[in-house]
Amino acid sequence: MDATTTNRIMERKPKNIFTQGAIDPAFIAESIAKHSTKTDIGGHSIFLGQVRADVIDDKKVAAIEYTAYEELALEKMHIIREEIFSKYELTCMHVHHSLGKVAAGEICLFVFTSSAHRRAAIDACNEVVERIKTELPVWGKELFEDETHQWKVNR
Amino acid sequence: MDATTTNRIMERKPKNIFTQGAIDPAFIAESIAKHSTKTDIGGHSIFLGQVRADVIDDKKVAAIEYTAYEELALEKMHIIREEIFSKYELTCMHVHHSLGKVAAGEICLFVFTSSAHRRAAIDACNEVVERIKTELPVWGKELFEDETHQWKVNR
Amino acid sequence: MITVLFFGKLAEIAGAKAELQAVASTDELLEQLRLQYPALAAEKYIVAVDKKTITGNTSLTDHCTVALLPPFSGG
Amino acid sequence: MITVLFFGKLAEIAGAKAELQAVASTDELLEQLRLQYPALAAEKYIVAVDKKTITGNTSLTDHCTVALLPPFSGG
Repeated sequence: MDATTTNRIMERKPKNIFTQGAIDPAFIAESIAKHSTKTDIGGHSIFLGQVRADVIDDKKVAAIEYTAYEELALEKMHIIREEIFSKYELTCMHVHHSLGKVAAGEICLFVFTSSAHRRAAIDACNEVVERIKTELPVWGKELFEDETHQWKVNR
Repeated sequence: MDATTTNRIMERKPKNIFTQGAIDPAFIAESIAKHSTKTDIGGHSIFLGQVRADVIDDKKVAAIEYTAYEELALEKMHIIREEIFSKYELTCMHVHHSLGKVAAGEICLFVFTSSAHRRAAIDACNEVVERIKTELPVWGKELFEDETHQWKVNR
Repeated sequence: MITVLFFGKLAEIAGAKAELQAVASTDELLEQLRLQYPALAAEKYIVAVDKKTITGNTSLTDHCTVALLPPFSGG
Repeated sequence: MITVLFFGKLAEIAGAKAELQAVASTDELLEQLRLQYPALAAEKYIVAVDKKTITGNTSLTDHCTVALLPPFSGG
């Protein structure tokens, strides 16, 4: 990234991606419906992360509690966004990540990309998900049903 | 595919994938919400096809009208489904395709795959979308605003 | 009697459905159709007999359904 | 004064936030923290100074914010 691009990024305020608690499927529907006015879009790609009730040593995960270094995460997400837009011909991109407690079966991550032709949306969505998992300072604490916990490790 | 597999497929009745008119975002939300009881799911991948208002020779596409050789399409989709399930570790897979008129900006295709770990859902979703476009006997007629039309060509 | 189904652009040329008597093979059937609907000659399509796509000439029996399928454009 | 932020499992060991006086570098800061919280020695983390991750020893000035970040596990 050259200095001009960096300056442009730093001038704009990073968009918030964090939401308290689980992401509601109704919110996802609203997001999709809003795109019906953008008639240059031909394909949407969506990834949803859902909290798994993993069983570890006979104890079942009841929820994950997310925390983040928010300012750093938003700055980092802003850079990822700019890089994705310069790499893929996207119409738009939306990212939402939960903070706080999300119960097993609920949605904790919502990545949504749109483009004229499907390939760009699909490839961009995949790349954003991978980068979110490896580059954003966010931590998941797996809360077991017996109120003990362990820290989540991303594969 | 061996004879036993083929027999098993042919015995079961193919699931309907066709729906009259556009796919409602509220229906997509319901589909997502239904999966909250399946707590072995860690990731969902969704592809949505949206009708583009392409401009061809100064005429704008107002809608696409879909027709299909339904019985053959459902049999073919059933085989695709079985092959995808034997190739990827999926928890579930849902496909919905519009028939009849779908206006520009509306959703005409909804592919939804879920798995414990994201890779399977994402890869399966991509493959299903590609196979739907090349293997299902479905035709789109692009209706222009001036009531002329042309037959859609998939790239 | 053989039922013939036309899809997509082909249905604009020949209608959605036709019924033909006494045709012994797909080659014979396609020849008859091209005579009746000359515009078919310019079109690309594959042929399915009883929902199985065929690649060469195929013999037809009574009650067969033959479908003419132009390039797919779903999704 | 230097502000130190701890995240994830590290916050369980050292609390979310600490304030230290008169530390000239990150090496010095980390040494002080390990003395105060011996459990930190067993943990993996990277260090960010004023929201920039660092790889080697970095000098600190007054009002710096240093963050200790264990492996990320979002999504």
